[in-house]
Amino acid sequence: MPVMTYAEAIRDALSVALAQDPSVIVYGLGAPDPKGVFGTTLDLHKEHGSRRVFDMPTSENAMTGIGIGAALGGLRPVLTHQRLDFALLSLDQIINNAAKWRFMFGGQRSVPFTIRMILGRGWGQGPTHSQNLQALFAHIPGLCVVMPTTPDDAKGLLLTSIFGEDPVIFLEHRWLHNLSGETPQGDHRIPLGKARMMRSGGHVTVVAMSIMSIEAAHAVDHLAAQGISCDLIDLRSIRPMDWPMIEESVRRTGRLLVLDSGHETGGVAGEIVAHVATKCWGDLRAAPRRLAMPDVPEATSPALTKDYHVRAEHVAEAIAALAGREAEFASLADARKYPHDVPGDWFKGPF
Amino acid sequence: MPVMTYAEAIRDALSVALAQDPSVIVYGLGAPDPKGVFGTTLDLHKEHGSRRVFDMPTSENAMTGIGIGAALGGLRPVLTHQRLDFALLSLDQIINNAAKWRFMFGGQRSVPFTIRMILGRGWGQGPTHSQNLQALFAHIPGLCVVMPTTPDDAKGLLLTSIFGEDPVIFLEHRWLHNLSGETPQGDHRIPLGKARMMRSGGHVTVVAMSIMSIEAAHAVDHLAAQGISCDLIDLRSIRPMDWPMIEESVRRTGRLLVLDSGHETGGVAGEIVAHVATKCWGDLRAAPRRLAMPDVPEATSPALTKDYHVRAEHVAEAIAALAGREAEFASLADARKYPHDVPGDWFKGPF
Amino acid sequence: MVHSMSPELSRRLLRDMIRIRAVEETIAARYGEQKMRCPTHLSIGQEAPAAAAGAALARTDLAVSGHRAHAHYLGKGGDLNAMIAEISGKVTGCARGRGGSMHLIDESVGFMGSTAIVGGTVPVGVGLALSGSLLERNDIVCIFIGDAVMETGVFFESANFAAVHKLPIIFLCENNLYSVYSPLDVRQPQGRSLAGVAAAVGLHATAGDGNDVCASYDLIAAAAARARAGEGPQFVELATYRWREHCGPMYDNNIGYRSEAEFESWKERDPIKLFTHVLQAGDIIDQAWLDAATREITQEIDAAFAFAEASPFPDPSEAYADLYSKEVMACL
Amino acid sequence: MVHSMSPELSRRLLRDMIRIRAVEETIAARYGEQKMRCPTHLSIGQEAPAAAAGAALARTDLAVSGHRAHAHYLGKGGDLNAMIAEISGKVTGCARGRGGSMHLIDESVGFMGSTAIVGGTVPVGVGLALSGSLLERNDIVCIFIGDAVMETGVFFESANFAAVHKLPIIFLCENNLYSVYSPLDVRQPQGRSLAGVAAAVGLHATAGDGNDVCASYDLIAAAAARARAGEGPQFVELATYRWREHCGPMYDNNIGYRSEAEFESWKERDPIKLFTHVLQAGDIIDQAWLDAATREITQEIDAAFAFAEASPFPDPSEAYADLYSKEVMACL
Ligand SMILES: Cc1ncc(C[n+]2csc(CCOP(=O)(O)OP(=O)(O)O)c2C)c(N)n1
Ligand SMILES: Cc1ncc(C[n+]2csc(CCOP(=O)(O)OP(=O)(O)O)c2C)c(N)n1
Ligand SMILES: [Mg+2]
Ligand SMILES: [Mg+2]
Repeated sequence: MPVMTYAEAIRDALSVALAQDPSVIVYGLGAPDPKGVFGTTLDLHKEHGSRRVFDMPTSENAMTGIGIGAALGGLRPVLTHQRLDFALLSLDQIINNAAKWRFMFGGQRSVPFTIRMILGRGWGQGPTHSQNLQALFAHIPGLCVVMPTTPDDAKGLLLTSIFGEDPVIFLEHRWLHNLSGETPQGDHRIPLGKARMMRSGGHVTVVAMSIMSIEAAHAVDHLAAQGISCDLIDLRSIRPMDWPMIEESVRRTGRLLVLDSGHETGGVAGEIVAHVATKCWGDLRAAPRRLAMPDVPEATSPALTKDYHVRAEHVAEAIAALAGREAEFASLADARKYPHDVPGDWFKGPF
Repeated sequence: MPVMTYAEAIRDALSVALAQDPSVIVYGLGAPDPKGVFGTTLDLHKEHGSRRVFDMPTSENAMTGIGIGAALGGLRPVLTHQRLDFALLSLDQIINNAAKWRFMFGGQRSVPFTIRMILGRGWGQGPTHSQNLQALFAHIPGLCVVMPTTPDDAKGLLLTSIFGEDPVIFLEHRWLHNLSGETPQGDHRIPLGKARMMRSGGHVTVVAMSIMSIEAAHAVDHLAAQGISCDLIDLRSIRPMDWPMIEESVRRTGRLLVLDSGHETGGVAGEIVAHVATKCWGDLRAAPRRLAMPDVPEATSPALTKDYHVRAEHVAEAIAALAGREAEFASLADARKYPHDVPGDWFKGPF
Repeated sequence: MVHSMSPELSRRLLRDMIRIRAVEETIAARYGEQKMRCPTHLSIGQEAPAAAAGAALARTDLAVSGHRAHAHYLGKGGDLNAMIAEISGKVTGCARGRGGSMHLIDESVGFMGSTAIVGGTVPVGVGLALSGSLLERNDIVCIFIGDAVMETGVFFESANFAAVHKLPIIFLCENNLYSVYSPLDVRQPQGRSLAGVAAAVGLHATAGDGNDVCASYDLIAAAAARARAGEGPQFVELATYRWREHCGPMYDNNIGYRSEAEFESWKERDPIKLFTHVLQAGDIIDQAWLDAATREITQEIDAAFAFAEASPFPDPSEAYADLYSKEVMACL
Repeated sequence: MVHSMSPELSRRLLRDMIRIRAVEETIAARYGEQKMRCPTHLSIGQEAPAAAAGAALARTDLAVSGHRAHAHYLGKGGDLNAMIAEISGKVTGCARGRGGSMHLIDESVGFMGSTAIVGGTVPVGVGLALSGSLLERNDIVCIFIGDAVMETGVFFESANFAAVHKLPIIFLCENNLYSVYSPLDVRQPQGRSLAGVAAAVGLHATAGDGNDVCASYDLIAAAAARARAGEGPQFVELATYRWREHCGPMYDNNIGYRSEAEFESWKERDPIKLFTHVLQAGDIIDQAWLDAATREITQEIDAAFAFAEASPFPDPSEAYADLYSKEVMACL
């Protein structure tokens, strides 16, 4: 299997989709520009033509409605936003039209529309370039919300989103774009609504998504060496949610830790805790826990993002506490080679 | 104390604020028109002048940003939307500017801006005139979210919102507009972040807001006669939330039922369940429960809204189950004199 | 009113206007029965643009609209039974009762949907046109809008994109001077013409008398021809007037947002009365034709209400159906 | 270039442009040190509109801007130390380090804030003008926008409201032909002028050469006078060009979205070089003046960077402060 970065896997999925089905179109600010949205759309217009891969005006709400209309007219549009924050301009079209069209017109036509949004973090992205507002979309009946962690999943879930019949909010974390992994070639699909068991173990169920699954994997592996073993569930899709996998795991472990890259209050982690608390009450052996970002915007100064994010050491600490075990976790922080506000040395700014 | 309807109490608060402080302005689609937003702004322009009480173009996003700028410039604007659904056009300005301005500019200036949104229900309001999306706003750091239930609270919380320093999303349920109650005259204020204990009792803690508090009160009173007694907490403000009152009650009762007028998944009720499950684990004696609207838009046909909403009988059933007691609750449904899709005989449509 | 239209087309336009009026009057008359339980915006007084557009567009052309869409739906050929059933909340409604008056659809005649958020279908119409252009269909898209849509950001964004991509669209604006109870001058700069703004944005814009069905037809037909010929997006402003209250069945001149004199002056220029006179004067119709048309229409409307009445309500399970594709529904 | 400006004003404009350029060049030179860790959009090549606006506006007038705001902030008189400290993430920054390059503010000189969402401050500026008008202040508001803002719905909505209420505003549009790497013609209809659209919407619109600081000044000053005289909102389009990459310190002509020839032709028309020649030819400045100005500016900039360097980072608790008023913070 070829090794690709997450960004390459996205681009590969788009390229496969464009090649396979003439009804697929890809557009967004800068989609055909020389940077190609962090490489994810690079040169696609050269391969598939400028009518199908095109730039757009800074008109997020209309361009979303145009995608809806295009989907109703027989296309399978993919719209890209360089940041989720910009897509807040389009919540009217997403919530009032895309999410409801199929339902409110009696089910006669669906809206196969994929909206990619990139989630920013660190390196001075600041209050309006770093919002992880998956909870907003996950609350809306009629939307699917996808948050892949690995290149393989990014590709497989994007192709499923594009060729499915539903509006999908596809959330890519900027810090994952350079992550490499084996990724199947060709038309590779992963169903929505199925989580992935990233690690298996009996002491604690850890549920995470996107960048938080990476932090969790570090923590879980680190604790495994100390005899604490966890189920690590990488959600992949937030709506629909793989409740069966979560419930089954909690039934075995009796202990739940949920991680979230968004704000704590009203976030996705809270929904999972609530669901488990109401549905698996009898199985829980300890208070469920969540670790999410604080209830405050991410500030710009690196001094202010240092303790803002949940990192592997915090996850390990919480797991150990849930398991009621002593463990060492400080070394997880020490092991990081890069400044806290970048994902690696490949990231030099500006955004 | 004079008796007012909820709509009159809102109007009274606006009138008091306008009279008291020349920096208060009131605007919105139809604010000075002959219907005056269901009476809530009726003739205020005649009393306080057309420069301070004015209509606006159908430009929800800009009119929100204009309110922000006006607030930064020294005014205390109050903007009204006849439905929350229309305000989805303005989430960019609400989330990216209003919620963050104070924080992201180092705390030097706040945005004293009150945005009223009316929540629709029933009588064919349908998918885009009935959304109770309080969860969207409640997830955003920097916003306050207020959902008063009684005329007294509506007035007191509105005046506090207007004269406070923060952006407030003030959510009025359309079905409450005709509710009457004693309401203090003059500059009556109720602090944000303080819930109200509507009923007291030892078996179950019921947490509700807005129209759901009314349903809950019917249920709680009905069960009280059967020997099941509840704490009924009317939240009043959703953000900040009165966690101390909720925690204290759960500590006594050990049993929690949360009601929500919004969709279940990712809703405010889930946040409360999650908070209690994580923070009051040791006090809970049964699985916490929530009753919220289904995860589907409200359809238009009356045949499709019949079982859609959570009503007093459902609340009573859930309380009895939580308390582990037999109880009669079917008569609650039978006692309702009006068709299920109207709040009372005062409501004859069209919206 | 000089009149160079074929007799067939003339009669069609008049008949369509009479039919739309009669449907709306019947809804108004029966609204008090409280069986049509949803916000309902009537088009009485504004029949000409809808009838003209319906005739000027091909059946395969597409249309979208907003909250006041009964006339547009009927003009385009939408099924009357399905509309009355929809407003009545029945499962035989065009949206199975989920949408009501503000959500009409009849894809079989290209009426692709109307929704309740002002401006909400404008970009949807542009996207339909984009799909037509990429998939090489020959249809054009008519986007029905009111004067208030000219205040929404999404109109400007959509029009701009349509102009950049030279899409085959008609933005058909019925300027009835009001948005709910708000006159134009509290919403838009005085003296600014809607067509003028549209032209500056990059649309080919014309304006005319929306109570003159011939003039309306000519403007729309010319715009349609230009759009079809690849000349890019068009804008047609038609001045007209709503007779009854903004939402609901009553008259509301008494509440004071507009004058009785203004209302009367527009009622004088009743599009149906005007065109009836023209056609009678030109011997294109006679009283017998009018009587027959009225009789047929009345029967059709009675049948539609009977159909709605006889139709079942949707099963309660319909409240939860069709939210997602069956693949995703299976995961819930 | 005919030049009828006072020597003082001329020197101020030139000096302000040189200063803005020098600040930006220093940021570019030191960006690689990775101490300014935030997205940073430089204004090199676009100094004239900012300097001209700063001079044409009164200190008590207000301004808001977007992502590319360094020049506007400095032109308006914003504190340089606080700006460099802000970009460096220090607590002495104008937003205490919370905002970075894209969030500048100096209320003491009427610079009320710049933000990172394209078009995001446009309605905020209109609201400031509304407050000024209701509270009977005499200030006018300058809203700095780029060409891409003319694609956002919120611009049209805001301009419409400003026109209805005849608010004292200047929409100052720097048309630098690009939005990131996207040329105008993929975003807006070919041949459509920005000022033309603005005029149709209801703004009093003029356009000119944004690399000619005198012309820019004259247009802005005239617009300011009209706005102050109650003639309503103004729009000034100034053609100019960004020299370096959209975001960050480098040149990027090599990546292919614009031609080297285009770049060179604009660089030829360097606003600073052009105006320096004019002032030297008119004996308004000489080499000694230039040397002194450069020296002073260099010292000031060095001091600003030293100030930023010496300033502490905000305390970690600052990450959570100031979200709400203290009343609400007490409830959390
Ligand atoms: C975004 C939004 N804002 C407000 C409303 C409330 N509203 C319903 S109809 C209407 C008036 C629209 O006026 P116009 O477009 O001129 O159409 P008309 O009713 O005159 O036919 C308004 C403001 C809405 N439905 N959507
Ligand atoms: C709503 C929104 N969409 C997209 C972006 C990404 N973005 C940042 S700057 C920019 C270009 C703006 O172009 P223009 O207004 O012409 O200003 P310039 O950069 O040329 O000075 C874009 C699209 C954004 N910040 N906000
Ligand atoms: Mg109108
Ligand atoms: Mg530009």
